Amino acid sequence: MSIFINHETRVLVQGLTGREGRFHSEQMIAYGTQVVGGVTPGKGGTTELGVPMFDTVGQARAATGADASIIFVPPAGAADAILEAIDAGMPLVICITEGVPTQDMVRVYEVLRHTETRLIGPNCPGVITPGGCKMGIMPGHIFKPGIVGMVSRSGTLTYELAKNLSDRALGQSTVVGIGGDPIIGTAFIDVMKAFENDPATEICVLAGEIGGSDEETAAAYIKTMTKPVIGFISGRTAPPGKRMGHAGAIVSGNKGTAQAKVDALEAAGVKVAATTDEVGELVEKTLREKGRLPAAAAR
Amino acid sequence: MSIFINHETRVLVQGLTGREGRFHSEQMIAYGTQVVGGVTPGKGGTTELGVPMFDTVGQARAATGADASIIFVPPAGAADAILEAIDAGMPLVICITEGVPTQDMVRVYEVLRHTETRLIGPNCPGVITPGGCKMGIMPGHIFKPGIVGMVSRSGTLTYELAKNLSDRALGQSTVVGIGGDPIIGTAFIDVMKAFENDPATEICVLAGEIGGSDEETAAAYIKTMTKPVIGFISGRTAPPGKRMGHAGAIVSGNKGTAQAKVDALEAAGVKVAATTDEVGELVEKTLREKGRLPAAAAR
Amino acid sequence: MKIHEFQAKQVLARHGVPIPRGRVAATPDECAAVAAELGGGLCVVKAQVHVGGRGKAGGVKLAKTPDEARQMGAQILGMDIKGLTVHKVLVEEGIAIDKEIYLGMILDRDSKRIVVMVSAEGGMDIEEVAEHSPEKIARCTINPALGLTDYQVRHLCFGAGLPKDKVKEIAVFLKALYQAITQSDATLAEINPLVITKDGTLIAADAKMDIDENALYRQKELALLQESEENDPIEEEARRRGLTYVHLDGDIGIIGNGAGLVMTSLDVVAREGGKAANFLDIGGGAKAEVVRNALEVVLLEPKVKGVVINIFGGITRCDEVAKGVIDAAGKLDIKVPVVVRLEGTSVEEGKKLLAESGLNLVPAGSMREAAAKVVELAYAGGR
Amino acid sequence: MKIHEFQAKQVLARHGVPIPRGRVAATPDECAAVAAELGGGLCVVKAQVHVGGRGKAGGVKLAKTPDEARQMGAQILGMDIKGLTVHKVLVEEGIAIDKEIYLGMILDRDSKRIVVMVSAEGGMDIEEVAEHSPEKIARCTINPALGLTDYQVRHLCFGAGLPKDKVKEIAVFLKALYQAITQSDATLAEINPLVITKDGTLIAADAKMDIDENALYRQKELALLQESEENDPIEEEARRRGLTYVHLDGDIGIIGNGAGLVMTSLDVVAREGGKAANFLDIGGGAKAEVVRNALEVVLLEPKVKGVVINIFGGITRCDEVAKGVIDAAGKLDIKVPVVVRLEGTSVEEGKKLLAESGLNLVPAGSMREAAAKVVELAYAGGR
Repeated sequence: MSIFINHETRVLVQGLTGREGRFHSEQMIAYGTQVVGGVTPGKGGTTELGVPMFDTVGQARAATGADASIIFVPPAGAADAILEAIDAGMPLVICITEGVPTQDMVRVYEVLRHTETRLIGPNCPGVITPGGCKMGIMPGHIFKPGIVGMVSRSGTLTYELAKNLSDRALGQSTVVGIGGDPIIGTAFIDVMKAFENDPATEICVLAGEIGGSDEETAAAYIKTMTKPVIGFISGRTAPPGKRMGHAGAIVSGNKGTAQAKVDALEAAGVKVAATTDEVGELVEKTLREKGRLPAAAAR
Repeated sequence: MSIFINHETRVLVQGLTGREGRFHSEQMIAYGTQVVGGVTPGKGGTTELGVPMFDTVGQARAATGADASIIFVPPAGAADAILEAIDAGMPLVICITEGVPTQDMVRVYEVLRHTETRLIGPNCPGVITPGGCKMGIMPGHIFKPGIVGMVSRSGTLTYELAKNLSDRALGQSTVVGIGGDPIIGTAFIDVMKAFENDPATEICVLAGEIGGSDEETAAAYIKTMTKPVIGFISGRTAPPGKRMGHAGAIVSGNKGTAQAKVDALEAAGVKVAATTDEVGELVEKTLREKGRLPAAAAR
Repeated sequence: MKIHEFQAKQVLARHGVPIPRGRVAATPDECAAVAAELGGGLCVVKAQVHVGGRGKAGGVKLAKTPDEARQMGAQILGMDIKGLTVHKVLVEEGIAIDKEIYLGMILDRDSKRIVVMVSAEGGMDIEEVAEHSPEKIARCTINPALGLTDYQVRHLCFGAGLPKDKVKEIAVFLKALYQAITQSDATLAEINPLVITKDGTLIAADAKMDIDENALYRQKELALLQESEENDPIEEEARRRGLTYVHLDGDIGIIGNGAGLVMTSLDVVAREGGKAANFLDIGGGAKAEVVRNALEVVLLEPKVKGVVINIFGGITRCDEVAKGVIDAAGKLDIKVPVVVRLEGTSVEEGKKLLAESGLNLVPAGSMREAAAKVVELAYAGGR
Repeated sequence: MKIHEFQAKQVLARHGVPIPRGRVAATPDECAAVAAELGGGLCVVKAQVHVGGRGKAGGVKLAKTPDEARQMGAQILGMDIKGLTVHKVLVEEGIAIDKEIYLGMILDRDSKRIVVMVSAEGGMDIEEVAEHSPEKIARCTINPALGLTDYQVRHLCFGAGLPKDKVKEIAVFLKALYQAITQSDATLAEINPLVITKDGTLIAADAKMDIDENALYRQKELALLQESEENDPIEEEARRRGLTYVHLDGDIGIIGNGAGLVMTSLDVVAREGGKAANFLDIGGGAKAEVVRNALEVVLLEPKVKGVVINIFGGITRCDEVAKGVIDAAGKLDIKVPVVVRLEGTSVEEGKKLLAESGLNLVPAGSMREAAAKVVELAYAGGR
């Protein structure tokens, strides 16, 4: 199987008729994702990309039975779109939008924490279960179905790592981009727990970066995992205090430095790769040692 | 046993040094309630009525192990006092204060609903487990230990009913005044559930009044109860639309009329008394029929 | 606490809601003057009373000229609507109505939140819509942590089938209404109808607000608007004395402590064949003076043929009650029987004081006995 | 986005926080003029730079006369503090300090709320207090549904052992600080120290605020305060062109798409023995023009000995990147090696364009290869 999404996931696109929303909806549909509807206030009753449009998420969910929603709404309306999806009882909400004000997310999280909804993002590339469902903006063709579960805070770095794995015939069960903002719905630890419980995942890759303490928190859980985890931390040479584009990647004090994260992961038994290439090497090596290297990769 | 409070309950008094707080703390201590501390900001470190005072509920709880709190703070600070007790993780909070603005309670309830704290009130006489613990402003001597669980929205009416029972040697397991405000922490149904699960309670009395639909909601649960319930509704002759002192007691449309409540309770198998005297009569009769009339009452 | 339409509109206007031009008038001539100020064209004269259904009762009339406004004012002022006398009217410019929308917010005991309701079928018949076609009213509850969110506004407007091209404008009204209800500590705020005029603009043609009395201490400006229920002089006097008094239409005066107990006293008196003249709750911990005030106020109603005082002392001390009764009875020349039932805190002292007073006060051992006695004595000379 | 002390103080003053009288000065003479305006007595001259620890670095000095203020201004203006040049100072009236209190609020990733911290040991050493005596800092998180509540203020003030007679006044500062952080979309707001003066009044002697850049679209006034990190001319130019650029002190120019990938590119270059001259993220879906701008900006730094462009196309199309590179290379006379690594969307078209351009662009098949090549070529002529 996979985590969060699979070929049965019925996807609603909030903001389908925007530039980004339309482009990526087309891509998702082309990938085979079951896009069952779109929401753009005022467009209810029309059809776009062959799917029915609705004015509200509530109407859309009732009419289509969507069980996951992906958000391409501009920053000023993104938090409201997330709240709308939560209120409609959507089990999974993925917010792609970059630039959501942090205090909007503080308010969203206060509601989110008391619900059953899983929010991924904002400011994330989305989630892909290769061959099953793509809910996000990642180029689908670099991912291959397989047994490696991957989670990352960063977009293009994820692609880099995924391609690296795919090139070695190390396919992925699910790849999750949790996003680089200070306040996000799903943390590394949540994804690691899901991978631990996913029969299809045999090994995990965690790609972190400087800032915050999500990697450290996840490390404490990883200690208890039965599945091997390969780690990677970017920003080892970033100077402290400088902003590197992600609001989250601000180093403060000793907390959140690359070294602190590497240390925490290694203490939890994680093999931490020094380069992106090494991630693939370590996955391969670990699987070989366990006698679980897929036939394609063993060639 | 009893519900909510018993002789082991360790009680903190918020606003102990106010006029009302001091008077009723003395009364509670005289009744045998274990008052273990008081909170009045600025008085931390002093002693009042022989109990230690604290600046905050958090400090008080840590120092005294209090597991219940009773609030005598004036209306403008009462909601804040409730929030403080909730934040300190107090399992039971009883707010006596009358006149708390309703929108303050809307905010309190939004926090309360996500916690384990039980709030009773505001604008209520409190709770008494006769012979065990009194947390409230009721005259303790009119209550007698026994097997009747009673819950009421009104203060003096509760005393009237309790005295009526006690005079018939029908003691009470616990008597709960839930308060007459539109937004209260504990509803009839919550108390009925507690009585149903309390081995010491063999029969229940529910004293409702016009306004709201708490009685109707409770009736749906009472249908499933194994213990007999005697009901009483006040305000049968109150003209619709007139305010009767309790902000909650406003009749709107057909909802919340005395007749609607009587009908709902009777449909749930509740014997509804027409007068306060009849409450005692019905309790006695019901217990006699079940062969459970206490010896003292059977004489 | 109810406030008048014109007062509610002023509150809403402060939050940016467009309201019709107009002013309150208390005499027919003033009506004509206001109509002239408004341009002398079509205007509407509306009774300002704290009760619903005034339109159907004839309390709202159109006038084409200032002279007609004077005539309509004369018809409406002094009119009795559901027992309430009209002392003021609101004279407003006429509006060319294309559509009437309902916007309402009310504090809901069940959800413990403010509930918002929106319907495309606003106007006088909204209650019938609510009863017979509830699906025509879109609703949601407001999480106070978030306030009224944009998505809820969309849910309400699209859900109620409002004109899609007006959603953004209606959103402004809804947000203002929410601001008004929260910032004014209101328990109810309505715009009904919100009118879409023939030229496509939106305006709040009628408005209603109830204010939470518990919050009046922090709503100083609104507290000034407090009036007794339609200028009942006894209620006014009771308020001045700080008593919770409601005037009813029977002839047995009722005094008690605690709303539930007083309501029950009403019920028991009714059961014994009497009819209550009032509801009076002296509250908790009342001193002698409060009791004396209470008895004086109850006796202001000339119809009263007997009074029952029903006290169950908790915080209230029965001896204090007795002192107050004795004090009042000593000062007033009470012509009607007064039945006193005391129970609870300091009951013996209280009973002793009453017995020793030498006054004509009838003791009773229980609530039922008190009710029976007062009914018997009050109607002894016939009804 | 960091704002200066004097700007943060102005924001706080708007929320009712008392701040010392004073004004910003950019020259020594201006310092003397402000000191004279303030009465000519004791004043303090404070460097306005976006970095902590300026006090210990000598960026804060007392002056007893306007003349001394001029001298101190001359010393501080132009000073280098942790690599940043001081261009402005704040000249303020002197305060007779009795006690220094720390009040801070910061958006906390773990609790997803604003965390408030209060300590009785405010002032320059608060970070040491935090490290060595964390129990001296009272803290709590703010539920946005409630805001900073009264009981939290008590918890903080009593918990930090602040003077009990000042709790009510300090509450006003805390509430103002919370208003400021939320209404200004700040991610950090500090008053350190909050001074209790010798005559018992309270005043915010220093203040600090960081603003959430994502919220600048609705914080128009604060957005105007945006400065490049200490006036770095290349960063300024990059911002003008809408690029996310951070100036570093190495000599290998780095361009990539996505913060994580660019950071990784820095790491890989370092591993291969190079040192990055910058961080430049062209973001997602960049068009040719953005890429051209990026290359131009990177080359503004004269130290740059080589550039690596590392693109993994997702939304970004490799052919667009190639077009931008070719465009820039055609216009600029590039003297240093440019290594281009393309992968992902439209990679074949991109590679083809580069190969056919005839320009001196070095292709690389992987990130590591690109880093190795750029380091080798850049340092071929020595370091």
